[in-house]
Amino acid sequence: MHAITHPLPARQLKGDLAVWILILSELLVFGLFFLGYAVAARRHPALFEAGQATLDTGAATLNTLALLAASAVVVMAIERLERQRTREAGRLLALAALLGSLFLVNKALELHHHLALGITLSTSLFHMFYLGLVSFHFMHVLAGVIVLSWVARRCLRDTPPELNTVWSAGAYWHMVDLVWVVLFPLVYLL
Amino acid sequence: MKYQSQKVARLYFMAAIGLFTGQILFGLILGLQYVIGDFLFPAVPFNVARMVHTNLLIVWLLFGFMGAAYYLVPEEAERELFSPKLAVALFWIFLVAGALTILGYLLVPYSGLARLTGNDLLPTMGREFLEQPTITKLGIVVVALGFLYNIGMTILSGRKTVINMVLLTGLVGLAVLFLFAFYNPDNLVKDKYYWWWVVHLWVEGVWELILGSILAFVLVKVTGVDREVIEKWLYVIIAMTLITGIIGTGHHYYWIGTPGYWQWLGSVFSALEPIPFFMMTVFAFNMINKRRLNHPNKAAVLWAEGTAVMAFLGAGVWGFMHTLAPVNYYTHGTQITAAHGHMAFYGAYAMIVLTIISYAWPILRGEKAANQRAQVLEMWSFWLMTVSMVFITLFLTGAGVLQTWLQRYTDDPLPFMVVQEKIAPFYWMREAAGVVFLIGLLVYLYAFVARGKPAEDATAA
Amino acid sequence: MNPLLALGLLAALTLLNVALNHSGVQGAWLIPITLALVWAKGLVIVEHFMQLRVAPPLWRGLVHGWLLLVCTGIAVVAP
Amino acid sequence: MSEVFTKSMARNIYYGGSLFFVFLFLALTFDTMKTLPQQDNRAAITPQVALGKRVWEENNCIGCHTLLGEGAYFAPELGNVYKRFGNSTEAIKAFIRSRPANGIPGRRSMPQFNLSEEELEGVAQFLKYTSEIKTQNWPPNIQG
Repeated sequence: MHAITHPLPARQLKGDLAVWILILSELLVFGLFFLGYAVAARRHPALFEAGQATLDTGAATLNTLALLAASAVVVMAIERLERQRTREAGRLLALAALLGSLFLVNKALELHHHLALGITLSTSLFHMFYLGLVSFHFMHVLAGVIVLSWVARRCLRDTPPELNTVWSAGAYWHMVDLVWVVLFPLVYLL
Repeated sequence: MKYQSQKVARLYFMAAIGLFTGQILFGLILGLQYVIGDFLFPAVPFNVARMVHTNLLIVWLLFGFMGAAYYLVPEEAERELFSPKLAVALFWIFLVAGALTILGYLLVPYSGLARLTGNDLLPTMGREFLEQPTITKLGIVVVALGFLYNIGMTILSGRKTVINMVLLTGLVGLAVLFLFAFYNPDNLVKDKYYWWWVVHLWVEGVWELILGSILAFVLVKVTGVDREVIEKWLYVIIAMTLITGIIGTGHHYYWIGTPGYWQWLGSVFSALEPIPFFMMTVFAFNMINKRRLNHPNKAAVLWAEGTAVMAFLGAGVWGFMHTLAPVNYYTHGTQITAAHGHMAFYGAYAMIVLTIISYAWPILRGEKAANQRAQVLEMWSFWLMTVSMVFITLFLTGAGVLQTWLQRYTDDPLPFMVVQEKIAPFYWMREAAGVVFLIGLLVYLYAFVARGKPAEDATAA
Repeated sequence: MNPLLALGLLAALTLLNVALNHSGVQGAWLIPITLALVWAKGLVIVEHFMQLRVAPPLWRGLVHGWLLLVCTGIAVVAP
Repeated sequence: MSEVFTKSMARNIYYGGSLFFVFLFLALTFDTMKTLPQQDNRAAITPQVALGKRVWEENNCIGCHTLLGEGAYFAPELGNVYKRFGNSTEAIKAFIRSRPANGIPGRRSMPQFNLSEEELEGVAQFLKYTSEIKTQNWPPNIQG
């Protein structure tokens, strides 16, 4: 029999509990809207199919890749920060914020295209869901980019925030990503 | 009591309890009018009695909030109140204006009151809960500004605790949102849309900040749990309140002429509105379980626990019951709404004011807690009032379910008045529960008598 | 998992999903497969990006539960 | 504890989260106000209707009735009373006019408000206007 000499490393939630509570509530909100979308699409299949046909899947695919890349870069940045390579982390975070901004610009163009056609939340049930979900998510990306830019700036000036804060920012960003990963196929593909 | 100026709170608490008693008496009149239609007609018609019932509720809660603020703000800020004199002066202005308004309701026909107070100049009267003459509304604004000035100066020049800052944001929000009471366009849809900015954003927004900070204050005091722990939970709970509650306003925008998307927005966000109330319940009981001291004021602890539970049941569970748009389509404006309103207001706001009074009153008299007998009486009154409120809610829910079925849902819907007669047994039972509530209130009042002479006077003698 | 490797996997799954849905093939299995791919992507994000693999079981379970519930919910409801 | 929970982060969530949803709410309000003209029957708001709304308010009708489901629950819903009374403003006026000053023994009764002809017409027109607001098909049936 071997006695266990090294206790397992304590399980740890990366990021502040307050942020995780926020993340969970955001996931709940998005989750309910996703299920609502699915129910509405089932009840009005023709309307939703016609609506989907007007969306630009190519741009949305590109956007998905930008968000995923930003998430991966954030993970890399945090690894650097954990090893005190602050400036390197700062540059990576700036890259992540840039990728996020790419998403924002691309999405803003897409939204502008629809709004210019006179489409609003009240045009149809499909457009309500499409515009509502996409712009609600857009606001989250915007908030995320602001937070990432702030952390990046602090790191580049060699005064990084506490690791707990950076983890929290990262967790929030990944949540925005996670939500998009479900939103994208639901609205653009199915 | 650490600071002399906290004493001002006593005046406010006394007025609150007095007006609360008035509210209950008019509640009983209303309940009787539901079953004996011509009771007191035409001297006190239903609309007048209801206006008195709801306006007294709002005013006594405001007195309670102000009293709570005058009590806890100096203690948190660690300094005397900026101006105790201003607090006393505002008290009398508010009380006299309030009393005159209530007398106006009772003695002058409402249209006469409108003429007398020049409603034509700036028409704001005759909307639910905002029935006060315009001049009274202006008075409320003046009192609120003076109060905010007094509290704000105290907080900003003293120790800035989380409890004080949250209370201050809540009070500022209360005052700012009340300004929408002055916006009354001819367009009914716009009128209703912004009317909810006062009503909903008060009770499901800024008032919850006030509730949260008062509860947090009492918990800090009676449990001895580290302030740091209580404060961060306070932040998270009220953050959840606003995150769900602001867009949750949408559950009032289903059927008043607003766009259809509010049905989805309102349903999703208000489905999550019970979460902060649930967190508050778990939080309060956790703190009390982890208490590091046994506070002698058992009654105050009971009120705090009661608030946490009843706010969750009344606002959370009973709110959720009819908040989803497809359900609300049938229940909107029935006795289900009344059931929810009664338990939510009692559980969240009446009880939090009674909590702070229970905690602060003995201290204002120079003792830590009331004597054993007075506390037992107070706890009896807690159970009598709370249990009868549960029954009032259950009976109104029964009435509401039946009403929804007969008048809204069946293939052959019946007219309103026919349905009202069919559900009269529920109204009778509600009235009986109301009488028990009044008995509970009388026990509560008697508990003040049973406290005997204040310790301060005793030492002085 | 190396973040770049994870990214490669996620990108591949995304492109696979898009290709699948634009290839013109029809079938009852299209929706379950799409959502299975979504679920797989979600797993990578939750475990390796959000670092929930080292988190207390409660939180790990909550987020995984959300992902599973949403994916199966959509699969069941979708036409 | 396996979790870090700081007061500063809780505060950030409170202020940041509230601000986020305040902005969202304002944006939605902006959109609602732009959409309202198609819903709220504003073309029908004549001076008569405006007078009617004032009469409605200054007699505290909301203290017994509901209007589009909001108000007291003591007397019938009036958002659709124009339709319930057979699309007749005359029927509404006649009903208000005929209320007995001393009530009906043992029953609920609307007070006698002694309205002038002009005020009566105003209230009736106001209720007609209200019944033509697009309310997402609420109430479910004519009984309100």
